[in-house]
Amino acid sequence: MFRRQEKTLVTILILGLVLGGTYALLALGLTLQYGISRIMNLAYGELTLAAAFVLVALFRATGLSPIAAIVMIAPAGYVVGWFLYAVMMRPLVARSGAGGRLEVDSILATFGLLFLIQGVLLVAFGSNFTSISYLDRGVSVFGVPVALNRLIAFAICVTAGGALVVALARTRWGLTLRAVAQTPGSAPLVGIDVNRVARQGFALGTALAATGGATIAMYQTFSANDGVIFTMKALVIVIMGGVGNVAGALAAGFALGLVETFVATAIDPGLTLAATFAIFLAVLLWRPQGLFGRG
Amino acid sequence: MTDISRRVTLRAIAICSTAAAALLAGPSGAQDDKVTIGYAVARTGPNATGAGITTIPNYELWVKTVNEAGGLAMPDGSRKMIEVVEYDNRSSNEDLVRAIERLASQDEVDLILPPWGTGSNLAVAPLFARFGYPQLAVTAVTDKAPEFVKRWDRSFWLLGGGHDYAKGLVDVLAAARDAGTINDKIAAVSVADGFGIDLINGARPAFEEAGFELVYDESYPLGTSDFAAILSEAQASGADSFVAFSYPPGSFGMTKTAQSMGYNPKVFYISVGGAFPIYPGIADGKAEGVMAIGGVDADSLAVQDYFARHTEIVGNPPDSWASAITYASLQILEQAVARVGLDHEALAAEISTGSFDTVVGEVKLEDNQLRDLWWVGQWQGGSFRAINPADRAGASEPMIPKPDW
Amino acid sequence: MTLLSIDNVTKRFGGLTAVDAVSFDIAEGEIMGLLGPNGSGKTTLVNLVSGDLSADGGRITLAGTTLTGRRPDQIARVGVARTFQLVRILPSLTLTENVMVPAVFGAKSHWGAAAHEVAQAALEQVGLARRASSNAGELTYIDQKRLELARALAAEPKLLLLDEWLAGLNPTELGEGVALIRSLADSGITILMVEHIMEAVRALCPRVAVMNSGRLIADEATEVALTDPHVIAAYLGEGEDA
Amino acid sequence: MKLILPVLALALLAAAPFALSDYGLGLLIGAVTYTTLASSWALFSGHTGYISLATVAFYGTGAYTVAVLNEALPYPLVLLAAALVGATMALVVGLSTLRLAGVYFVIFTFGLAELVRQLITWYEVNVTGTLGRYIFLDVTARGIYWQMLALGAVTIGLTALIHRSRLGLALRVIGDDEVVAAHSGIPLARTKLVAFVLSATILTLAGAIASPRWVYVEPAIVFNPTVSFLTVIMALLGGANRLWGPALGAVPLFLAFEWLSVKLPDTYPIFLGFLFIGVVFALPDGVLAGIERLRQRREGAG
Repeated sequence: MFRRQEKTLVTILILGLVLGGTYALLALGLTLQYGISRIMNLAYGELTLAAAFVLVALFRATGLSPIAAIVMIAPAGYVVGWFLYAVMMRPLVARSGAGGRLEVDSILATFGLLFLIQGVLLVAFGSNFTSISYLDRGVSVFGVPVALNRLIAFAICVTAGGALVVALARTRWGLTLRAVAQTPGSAPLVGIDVNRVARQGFALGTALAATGGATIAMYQTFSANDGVIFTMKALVIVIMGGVGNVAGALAAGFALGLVETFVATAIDPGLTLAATFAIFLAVLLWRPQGLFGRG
Repeated sequence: MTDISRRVTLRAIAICSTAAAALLAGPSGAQDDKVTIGYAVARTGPNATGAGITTIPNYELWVKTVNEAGGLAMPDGSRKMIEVVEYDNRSSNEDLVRAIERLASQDEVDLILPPWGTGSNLAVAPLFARFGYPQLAVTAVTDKAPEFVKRWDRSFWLLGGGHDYAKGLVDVLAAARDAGTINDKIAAVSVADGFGIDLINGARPAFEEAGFELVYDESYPLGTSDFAAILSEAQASGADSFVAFSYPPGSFGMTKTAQSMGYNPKVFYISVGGAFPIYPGIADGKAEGVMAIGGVDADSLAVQDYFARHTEIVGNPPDSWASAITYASLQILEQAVARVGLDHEALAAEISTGSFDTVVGEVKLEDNQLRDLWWVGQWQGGSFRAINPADRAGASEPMIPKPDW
Repeated sequence: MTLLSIDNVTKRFGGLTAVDAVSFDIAEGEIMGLLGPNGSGKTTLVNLVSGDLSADGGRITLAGTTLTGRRPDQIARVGVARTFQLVRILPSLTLTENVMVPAVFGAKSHWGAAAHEVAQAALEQVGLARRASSNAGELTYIDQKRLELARALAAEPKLLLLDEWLAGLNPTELGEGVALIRSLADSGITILMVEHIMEAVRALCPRVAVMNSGRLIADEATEVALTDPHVIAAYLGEGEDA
Repeated sequence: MKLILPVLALALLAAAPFALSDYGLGLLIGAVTYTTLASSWALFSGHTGYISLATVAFYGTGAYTVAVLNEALPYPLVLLAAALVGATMALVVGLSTLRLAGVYFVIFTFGLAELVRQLITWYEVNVTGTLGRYIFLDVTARGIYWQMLALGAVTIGLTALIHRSRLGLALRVIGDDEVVAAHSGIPLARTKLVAFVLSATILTLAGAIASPRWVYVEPAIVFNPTVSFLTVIMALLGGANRLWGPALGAVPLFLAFEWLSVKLPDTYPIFLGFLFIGVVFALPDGVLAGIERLRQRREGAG
């Protein structure tokens, strides 16, 4: 096991970070939706998948470069999220009041949405595995061969995630979002329109889901039944990073990528998912506020 | 409980039972000029992908072909049109079992076609046996087929067992090793479910017996989407042969990952999915030399004709492993019906003992199993051709080493 | 005879010491006020007594039984009942059920008719008996406060902790509230009340403890405390901190 | 008087297989299974409001226990073993997790089901070297139905008892406000644990009873997360905090599923999605509460 130790370490680092990039991007959107809009979105993975299918359809029909497609898909995701919130989530939020009601309602409603989107995807695209070949060639990073499309996906994640972290930390808009995320009850006292911010948060989350889905479509094979896997991974990371904590989601995403790669390489690929869940459960028990949360 | 809520409950119960009664009164029974054939396949859920590629298109293609010819031929020379009753089993065995009960006891269909997948076929086997229907299980790879035949004497197992495929692969690799083309090291991964475990359990002793060394041998969970770490380990292991007992998402993922990291083993073998028509597209047109489970005699006119009709009617070519066998199983059924009619007992006896002319050639079952199968195939010149058993008519020569991606 | 003894109790939140080595005793049957500016640690101290928070140091005993280190439900069964600064009722339960809860799970473990009787008596004591079968979620604010008090009473406690129970009442209600608390004190319950309304404190409590920044700065007769320069300074200083 | 109706209904249901086709029986088994699942889920979650998605972790464990032991032990002992395994697992899980609240508990339980599945898979692959297991038991569909019916009846009876007991009151208080519950003398951990273990034991038994119908068992088959989701939806649809609520959600929803998948095999997930969303919007507290509200309004108007 240790004969190639040094090389293995570098491999784990590089592959883990690249994998973690996608995870982080996926988790960012979910953490925004739950943190700011208080919606536990179980249909998140389906939204991700929908974007992936749209990218493939565009690529096949028009030959549009996936990177150009992402530039179009992300704002489209924002619009979809905006409408979803306005039409579906807002009435639930409005009637929920302060109790735990919204959690239950949002879980149920988005579970319905999960079926709905999955059904539409199945009718529209069938249940076959889908993938495209785009920049499939390898590039050597410190001696470790990595697919170019993954590196691009990684770059998109770092750019989108980094920009979001900076925007949340530095801008007035970000301050508003964070205020709502931390104390939704008292935000109106300082003149914040919580409904508008929640809608923005949800729309932004959907835009990130769409971006994540589109980047996944660049390098991974997927089918219309895979949504729940994405939701689950994103959930795990969100909890690990601390709900509503953007930087935490980024960090936890990378951490999970590293852990999975490490377990798969050094221990046993059969335990990769088990390790993910074990860590996740341990974090929940030990620090329910997340590894990077306060308190 | 308050008085109001009791009344409410009673009324709700009444409404529900009315609804249930309405639901139970299903379609009327079969008519004489028609043959009703039912199946419960996965339209949704995890099994939908496999069923959608291998099972459903062949059922539809066959029904269409038979009906266009005027219907299913009967022993008396008459023809009856096929009427299909189809349910979605939602990839759940509980739903599947109920759907089969419905087909048998409610719809009283004349024949039932099996679902996709090993687990599904086993789940319905007791029901087929209890209702007396012959079960022509195709998409079920199991080493226990002889046992099952004893248990359910009207069950037929047409796709062989894990050990068969594993041994076939070892044969191919041993021949190449003996010729000095590859070294005696093998890197193997297997998906952690019944199928993957069956194959790796069959392969381990066979590899050892043939003098190979398994330098990398790990299983990965169903649902794994990232193979970079696994392939990077396999690449570093020094083995000339990479063997994956995998399912489609994994087979595809490993192919793409191997391509992008420039992993070029002399033998690149994957399992389910490798013979799918979409595989060359997944491999970005570089499927040449990839080995996978199954295969067809690509030069056979019957197979070529079947591929052409499948492509024309379904819209895409069939997969080159279980699709042709699935279609052949339907032809077996069709010919058996033409000889003995729809009586289940006679039908089962005929399927068990008769010989049939199908797209995969002349077929005669041994002990209710199809043993005349292709174990290993390889992409050569744009088609997926069978390479093992090498001594069987129609086998192509293996191409080793595989050209670089 | 001493009922509640708070001995050198300390509670820290991160770097902040919310309660800093506080000690005082309350005698059986006494009604005592706990004063101090906002954030001085009063509610934290009440939470330490009721077991909502666990102390980092010191010891709290009730009639010789150590409370520190015990869970809230254990402390409740020893005979401590409380109200909350932000009123907490059980909205989906009826008034009777709300009040029955401590009777059922408290020290005496009443059940069935006995529990109903205790609940009914407590509801009568606070003037809510007429509405016993309506849902607690439908009550007005003042009635919710009454309900909360009735629930505390139904525990038949030795010690009652009132955390700003009189806050938010109008003058008429305040008069009723003061009378209600006095009647409780007369019935022999020992009461520790956190209160900001000086009028009520003067009327009810012969003795007060005053806290500031987590420390106990006075423990004396109410009239003395309210003219104590330390106490006045603490209250005046509040404007700068808040 | 109160007992006559349920007992009569139970007798009628028990006699139903003699009058029904195999498919009719299959439908009954499905309806009764989901009624049992939803009712036992509600036993813990209905009043406390802890939404557990671990249903399938227990249900699947029950099935797996049968698969492992069905050739080694006589059937009643297999069931007993399944109940013990379920109870032990619930005890361990409950002890470590019941202090999590809200969405954390939801996600934890979801993750738990996956963890159990992965660990069993890994164990079978690496230790026993087989993954699929066979259940060849001489249990007929009728046998399964009667067992499940009995379990369902016990569950509902137990729920009725609990509703009237201290435990039931304690659970309701916990659902409303845990702080008040604790300060009223309710031992939170023990109360929740008792209800959780009871609920999980029934869920495990349900899986054990249902499993012979599947013949072949592997983790991907028995740990199907849809079961967890459906159970929650059914219980909430009917009204999780009422005795007959889960049954009233489970039966129509199960039949609706069946009907939709027959009539609209391609598009049924879409309709199902609409159905769920519709339920959440139109019947926020479940069908029973919805009907009562409607009745009150009509009586108020008339």
